[in-house]
Amino acid sequence: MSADPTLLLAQAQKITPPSIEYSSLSPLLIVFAVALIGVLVDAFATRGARRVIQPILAGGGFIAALVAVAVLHGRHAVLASGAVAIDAPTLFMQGTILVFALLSVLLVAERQLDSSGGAIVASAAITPGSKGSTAQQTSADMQTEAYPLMVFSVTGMMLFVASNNLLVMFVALEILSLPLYLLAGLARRRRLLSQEAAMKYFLLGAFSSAFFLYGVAFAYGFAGSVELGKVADAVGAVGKNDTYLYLSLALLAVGLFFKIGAAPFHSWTPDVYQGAPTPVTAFMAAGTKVAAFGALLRVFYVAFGGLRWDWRPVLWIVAILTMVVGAVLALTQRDIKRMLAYSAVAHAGFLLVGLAGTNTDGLRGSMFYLVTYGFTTIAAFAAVSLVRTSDGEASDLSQWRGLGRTSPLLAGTFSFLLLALAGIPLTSGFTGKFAVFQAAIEGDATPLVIVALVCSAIAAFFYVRVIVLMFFSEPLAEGPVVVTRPTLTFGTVGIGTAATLVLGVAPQPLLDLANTAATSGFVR
Amino acid sequence: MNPANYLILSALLFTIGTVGVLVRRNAIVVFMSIELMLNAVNLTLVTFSRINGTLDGQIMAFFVMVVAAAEVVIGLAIILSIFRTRRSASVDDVNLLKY
Amino acid sequence: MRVDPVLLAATEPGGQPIHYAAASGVFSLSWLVIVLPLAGAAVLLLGGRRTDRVGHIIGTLAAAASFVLGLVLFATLLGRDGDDRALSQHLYSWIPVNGFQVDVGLLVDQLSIVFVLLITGVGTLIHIYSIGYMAHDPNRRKFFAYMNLFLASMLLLVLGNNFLSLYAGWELVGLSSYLLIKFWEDRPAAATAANKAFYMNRVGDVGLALAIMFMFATVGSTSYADVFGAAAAGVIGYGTLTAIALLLLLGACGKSGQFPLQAWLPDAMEGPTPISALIHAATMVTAGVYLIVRAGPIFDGTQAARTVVVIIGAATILIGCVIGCAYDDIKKVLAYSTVSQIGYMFLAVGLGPAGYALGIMHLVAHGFFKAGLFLGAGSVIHGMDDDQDLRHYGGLWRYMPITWVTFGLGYLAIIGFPGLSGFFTKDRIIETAFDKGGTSGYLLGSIALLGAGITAFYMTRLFLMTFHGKPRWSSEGPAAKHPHESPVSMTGPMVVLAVGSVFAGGLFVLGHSLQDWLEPVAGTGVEGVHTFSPVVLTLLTLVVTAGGFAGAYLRYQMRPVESVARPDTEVSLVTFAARHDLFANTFNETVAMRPGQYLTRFLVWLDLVGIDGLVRGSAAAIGGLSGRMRRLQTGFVRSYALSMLGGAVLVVGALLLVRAG
Amino acid sequence: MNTVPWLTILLIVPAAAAVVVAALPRRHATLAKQLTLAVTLAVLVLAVIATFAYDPDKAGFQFGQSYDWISTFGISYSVGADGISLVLMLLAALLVPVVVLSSWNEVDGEAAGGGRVPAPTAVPDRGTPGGSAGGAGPAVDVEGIGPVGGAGGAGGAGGVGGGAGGATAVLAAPAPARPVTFPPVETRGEAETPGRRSVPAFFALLLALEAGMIGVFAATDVFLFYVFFEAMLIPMYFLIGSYGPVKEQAQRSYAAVKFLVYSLFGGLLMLAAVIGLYVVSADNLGHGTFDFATLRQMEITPGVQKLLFLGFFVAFAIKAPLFPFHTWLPDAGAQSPTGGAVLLVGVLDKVGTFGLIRYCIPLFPDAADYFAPMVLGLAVVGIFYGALLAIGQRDMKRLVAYTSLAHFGFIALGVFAFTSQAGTGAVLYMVNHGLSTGLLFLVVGFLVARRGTRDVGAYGGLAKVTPLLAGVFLLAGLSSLALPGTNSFVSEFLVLVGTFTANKPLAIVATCGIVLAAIYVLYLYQRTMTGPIVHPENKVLHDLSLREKLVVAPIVALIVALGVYPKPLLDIITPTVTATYADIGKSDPAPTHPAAAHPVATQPGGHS
Repeated sequence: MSADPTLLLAQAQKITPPSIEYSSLSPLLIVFAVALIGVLVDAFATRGARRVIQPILAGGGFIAALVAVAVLHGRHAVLASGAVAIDAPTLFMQGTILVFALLSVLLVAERQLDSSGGAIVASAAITPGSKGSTAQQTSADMQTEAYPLMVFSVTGMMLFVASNNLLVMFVALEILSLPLYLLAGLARRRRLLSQEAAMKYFLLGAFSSAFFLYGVAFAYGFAGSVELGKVADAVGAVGKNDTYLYLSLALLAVGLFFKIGAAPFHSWTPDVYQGAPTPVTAFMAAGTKVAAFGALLRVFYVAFGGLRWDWRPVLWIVAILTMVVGAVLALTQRDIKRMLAYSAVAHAGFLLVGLAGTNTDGLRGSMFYLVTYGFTTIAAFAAVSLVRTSDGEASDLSQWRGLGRTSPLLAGTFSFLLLALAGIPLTSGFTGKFAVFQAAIEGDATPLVIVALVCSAIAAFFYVRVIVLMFFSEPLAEGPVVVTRPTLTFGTVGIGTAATLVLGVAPQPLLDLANTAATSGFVR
Repeated sequence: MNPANYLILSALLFTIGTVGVLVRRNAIVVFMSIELMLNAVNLTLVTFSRINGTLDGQIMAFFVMVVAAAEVVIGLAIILSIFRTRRSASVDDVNLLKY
Repeated sequence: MRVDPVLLAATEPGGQPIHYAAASGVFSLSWLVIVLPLAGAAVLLLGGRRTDRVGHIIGTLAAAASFVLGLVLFATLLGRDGDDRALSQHLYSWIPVNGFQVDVGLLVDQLSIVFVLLITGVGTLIHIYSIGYMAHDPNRRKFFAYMNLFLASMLLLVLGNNFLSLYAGWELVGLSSYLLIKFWEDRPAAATAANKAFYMNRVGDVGLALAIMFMFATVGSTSYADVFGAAAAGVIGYGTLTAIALLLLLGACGKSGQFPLQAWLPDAMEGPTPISALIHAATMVTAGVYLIVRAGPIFDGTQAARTVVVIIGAATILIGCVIGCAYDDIKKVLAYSTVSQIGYMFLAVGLGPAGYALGIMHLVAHGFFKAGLFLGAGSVIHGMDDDQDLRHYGGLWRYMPITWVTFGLGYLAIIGFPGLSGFFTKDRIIETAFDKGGTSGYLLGSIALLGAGITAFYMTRLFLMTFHGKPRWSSEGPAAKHPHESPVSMTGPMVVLAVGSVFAGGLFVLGHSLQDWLEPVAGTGVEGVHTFSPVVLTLLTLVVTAGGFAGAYLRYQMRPVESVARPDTEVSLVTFAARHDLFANTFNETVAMRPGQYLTRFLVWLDLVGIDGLVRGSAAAIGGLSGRMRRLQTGFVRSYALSMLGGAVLVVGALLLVRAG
Repeated sequence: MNTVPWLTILLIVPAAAAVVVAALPRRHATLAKQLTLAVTLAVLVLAVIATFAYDPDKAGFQFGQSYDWISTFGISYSVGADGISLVLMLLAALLVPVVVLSSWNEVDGEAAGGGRVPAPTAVPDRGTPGGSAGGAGPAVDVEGIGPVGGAGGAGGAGGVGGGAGGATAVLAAPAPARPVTFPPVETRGEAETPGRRSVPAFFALLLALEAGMIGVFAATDVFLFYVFFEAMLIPMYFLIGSYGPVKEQAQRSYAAVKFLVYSLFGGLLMLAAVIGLYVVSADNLGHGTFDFATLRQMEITPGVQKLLFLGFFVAFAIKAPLFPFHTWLPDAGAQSPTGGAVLLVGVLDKVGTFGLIRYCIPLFPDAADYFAPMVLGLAVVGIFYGALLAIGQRDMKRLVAYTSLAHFGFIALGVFAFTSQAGTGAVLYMVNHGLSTGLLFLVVGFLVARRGTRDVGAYGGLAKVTPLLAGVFLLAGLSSLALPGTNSFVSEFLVLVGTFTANKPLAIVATCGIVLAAIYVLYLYQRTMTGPIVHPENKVLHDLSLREKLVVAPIVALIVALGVYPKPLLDIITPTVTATYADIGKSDPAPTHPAAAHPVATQPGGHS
């Protein structure tokens, strides 16, 4: 019944402490450290001080980590006794995540938009409706814990894409998710929606991670180990009960699909994107997608690469579902954040198309696409946060009528971003689409590409709708005001838009980067 | 006794947990169902570690417990704040965000 | 490439291409003949109101100048010996695309020079006439501009040395005719008539265009030299040749108002009377005859096509005559007489080389007397305050003597009064028709003969009702009329034309002058055996004509004429049919117009509801789907969880399925 | 070989100018206009010079330039001109300044003809996009319950009626084909104050459009072509959407969106084919490339060819447009500002037919051969379908748009008849159609500007009041019915005769189409210009202004000049077209019974 004690003893003596290559893990460690420091700062610094220190700290941490990533380039090794893999794709995605995190920090730190202090609630504890709740809408301070939470989450993301071990991956998943659950609930205005978003995100997230974990268990049961490499070897080997294998693959996939928001695991996306504070939404949309895709790629390519002919069909189904659901449902949205959420779903579908190519081109394409999409989507959400009415963001589409007449610059920029999302040439969106579709056709997934193109046509329709609304219809009598004071948000919008343009016109450098990353491939 | 049975048991537990998530209204209970699922997984891990004759599974179980604990903290915080706002912990009451 | 068997059938060695002498000396100026009136038109149109005062002068001078130049050319041609009277001038390369090389070039030969003289001559006269006739019209300048444009186009038509140039002129005269018919644009009737004319001409043009394409596909060129060379050499298959000929004929019918495309010509009388005289009597409508004569080498090669030509000619003679008897509108009667007279020409040219020259002769003679008649009618209408109804005339000879005389001469000419032009030309045609021999000869001959009789009848009717009998108008009362003679600028041309119509025929026929002149182009008919001796036939003709005259005289001179026509309900079926153009319009409307309108309406509906509906429908469908699908996003966490579970089951199931399969 | 990078210059100048003009503040409207006019004229001059520098008899592309752009995908910025693209660039360069001049006052609202602004149309404003139709305005913020996507009832009924309405409304918009009749009334007050429409933006869009048009013709890299092909849509889209008829907000955004979505749809199918082409090239040559010259040398298996061909063809058929992909054209044509319509139908749509002869045929010869019957069929159907529908229209701009459908039928016919005459004719037709239809749109635009309505019924008898305008109108019409002496005759006859040598029955049927052409043109003229003046307000219309004269003069001159002496253009076009067909092994069928001693290609006047 119980395990034989001698056996345990024998193993206990054999345990040797694993060697940790701290230098190679430096990006992770830096960010993690920053997170901890952030907690301390929150504990001891004064309110005013926090609001200044925290963003600088977080930003600095990200930059430092970014430097570290740059320094590490070309590293190609499995570290921490198989727990973490540092290779070109990892570094590429870690870098991407850090850049997006940096941009998001700017958004969170934004204070000029409102009479009050930015998008994050002053004190999440105060219940809406109780006295003082209205007061805190305009109070100058905020829940500065948001910064450490973000940093933690970034840590999780970076670990997520780097983890070479399913258990580590699970832990990373939780590290990246838990802070996000909280962040989703920190909106300064529309607390109810924010809290609801937080709860939905949390329950569903936990639910999905349970599936993921079950998958891990089956992998362990099948391969006797949760190291991706070992799993892969086991896949190669014969005579094992591969029901476990397929179960684990399926359940892991469920967890990951949930994170990237693929149909039918997307249902949380619109609600959470709409309810969460816009900076957080931007962060989620960009960062989480990269992280989840990084993990997805690693799991599918490294651990289950041997099964690609088995999971390809599934991938096809999910991809098609995702694209269709995203494109079609976005058509009838009337809340702009919700619409962008569905567009995010659609884009997840396009990314899966690239993955369906199951070749290095696919890897390259997906990574490139992630970067382009991230920049565009962050800029888009930032732009959304600039259009405000007396009660916060004017997120209802009908409030955007005639914006092109009243404030052409913003409307123009936003239209450009929408066109990029729609994949019009000379924007990064087009280059990205081209990259993934090329990979897919290269990998004999032409039918999938056709579906993808039809969906992009449908998708184009609802992006265009917004432009129609902004430019071709009469402005409202008392429409929303557009913040014109130059602010951090402007910086974000500017950088995102610039990136969108540059990556559309001269994508070669980034493509080279992605190319080298993809060709050097995953370490195992 | 054949360890496979433990797998079946854990599978049952996992299913029960899933069903619980689907049918129960009270957020706390839903959350507990999720915890049940996690623990079902723990059982699986342990069983496998027994089958494979390695300790990793058992160690993983500890990891899971820790993570679960963290989840509880976060989860309860969120649910509590909702409860304080709405005086209700029913997950069906929070559906402003839809369509 | 695909070659149709008929073509393959006849591939004898190619014949020698005809070679025209290159134009030199005065002939290198022949392009001026066209350019002068064209320049006139350009000046008047671009000059705008500035040229209002001098417009008519410029126009007339341009026409006259080109007439003079025409004379010079003619004289020079006379100077050259018989077989060297065809000069071709290459102006410039128009449409050069590899194998398809079309030049703009002129061909001055015996045939074209005759037309040049007719066109510019009659044209000039009518210009002069119009100075008076249009004196009070605010847009007189435009009128002259269009007339010049017409002259230029018509000259291009007859002078071009390849079929495409001819086609250009062909459509451009159509345009000028269109412009002039609807000259009084604010009259809906005029606008409609103009459109009708253009449409029906276009139908004919399709034929001509296709014929040209056929030529290119067959011979690889559209120039007279190559086409006729090939045709004469007989290298073109009979089928192809016939096809080309028939297509040409279609074009000719359209332009010359021959059956079945005659319906537009009477309506065209909505235009100012000088136009009816110049375009719809003397020149343009005879272009069809020119085309057939010009394309003689082609028609010679295909008996079938020629038969069709004669049939059409004969049919048209009768149609024209019958309807001519029924109308009370003076211009419409003349119009139908034009139709039938051109029928004679078609009949003649349909008879082959024997008839070509006759056709042209009758054409020229007809040009004189019909123009004269129209101008006379114009003068009458002018005097009667634009009243065109015969039944409102009567006894006018006393008030407008010159008109009476000139008109009378023209009238005698057309019915073939001995000694006058019509007498010579028409008799020869009837004679040749009989000479064709066989049943068909008799048939055609008797039709032509009958036509002569009816012509005499309705022309006499017209003449008597206009100038003789009791006046059916009053000089008092509200509708008071004060008939008066027209100014000299109008009577002058009438006199000249009258003289022409008296002597033209004689001049041509005496010693076959015109026939010999045309011989190199038209070829000559073998003097076959006469079915009747010419004398007998002439007498016969005279008898028939006299009969027609008598009939009309008894009916319209001895008995009073009602000033209002009897309503359709009381007249005989024939008259009824005749009054309704033998139902030609009814036919066109029911067969072409109505179905077209219905088809159009249907297509508009189809495009909107069908094709565009499909597009909008699919869009709406997607929207509806979206609207329905967003219902699934209920906002309840548990339903989300359910969908996730469903997804999980799907993925697991799919994978296990893959594994199993 | 001259080394002046003509095409790049032609590309950069308008593009740069577009940026500059766009940057101008609104109050500098006049400056914007003058600047635009100057630039476009400069471009025209450059284009003309380039044309003279072009050597027709040299094979292949000239003024070629090539730089790597995205080497990962073998994409390069490479431009070059051949006979076909050169004349089309010339056309574009010519029409743009004309359009600029014609739209001089259009945006400032003066165009509404002495303060005449069309009153709102009878059609309900169902087309307003954005789900405001759903009625979910800014919801009250009851303690944080902010505007919720489709909150409550709006979500309910709004699902289809409102939410979906939001989406579909744009496409389910009132079909403007129902005669848009609105009595012109003095409605300056309630009319959208013209200041709202930025003048610099308008002209910047025109310039951007010009750059796009030049680029799409100049590109010799398939990817670059595609980029311009799509990028061009955006300025046009804004031209229609924000500068269309002032009072028809619903229809114009409907038309704009329809135009964009249609084109995008086609474009995306083409993208699939473009990528496919790349992949095939990668398989065949080892390294993927988009270089046109390289690709056309490549052997592609027929099966693949067919697929790729279809991808390209559908895109071009939508663009051109050919029956039955045309339904966006009438709406776009009717709803765009006059200038926009001229460029849209005059040049933009030529990209479709240009693509057919430049890309579809040389790249996929077998497929072109295989599908030729289908295309020819569509073309002939289009000729009659377009003509009949044009006859049935009451909205003048829609009418003109439908006539273009018929003309595009002729062009497609010529392109796919595979004879050098037909092909050359087709290319020339593209230019001529740009001129004649452009002029028609301009004149119609003048009328609409005076009278404020596109409904034929509102006119009649104008020839008396505005003789000059009527004259120009008639000339434009005659050119569009291909009367000899006008430019279109040459091209149309070439197309027909070329088709005839290859396929008699088809040519015969097509030729019958010219009768219908006469009907739709003259019937329109009759309804608008002749007859008595029924509407008193027509009595006071003024004839062409000096500016308008300047606008039409060059086109009128060209219409006549090219009708009388088309040789210069033909000399440029013919070699390229001949080479294109020779490249895929098509040669002109020889005459069946050539006249003896008749040299096949006579030197001018050889047989006279």
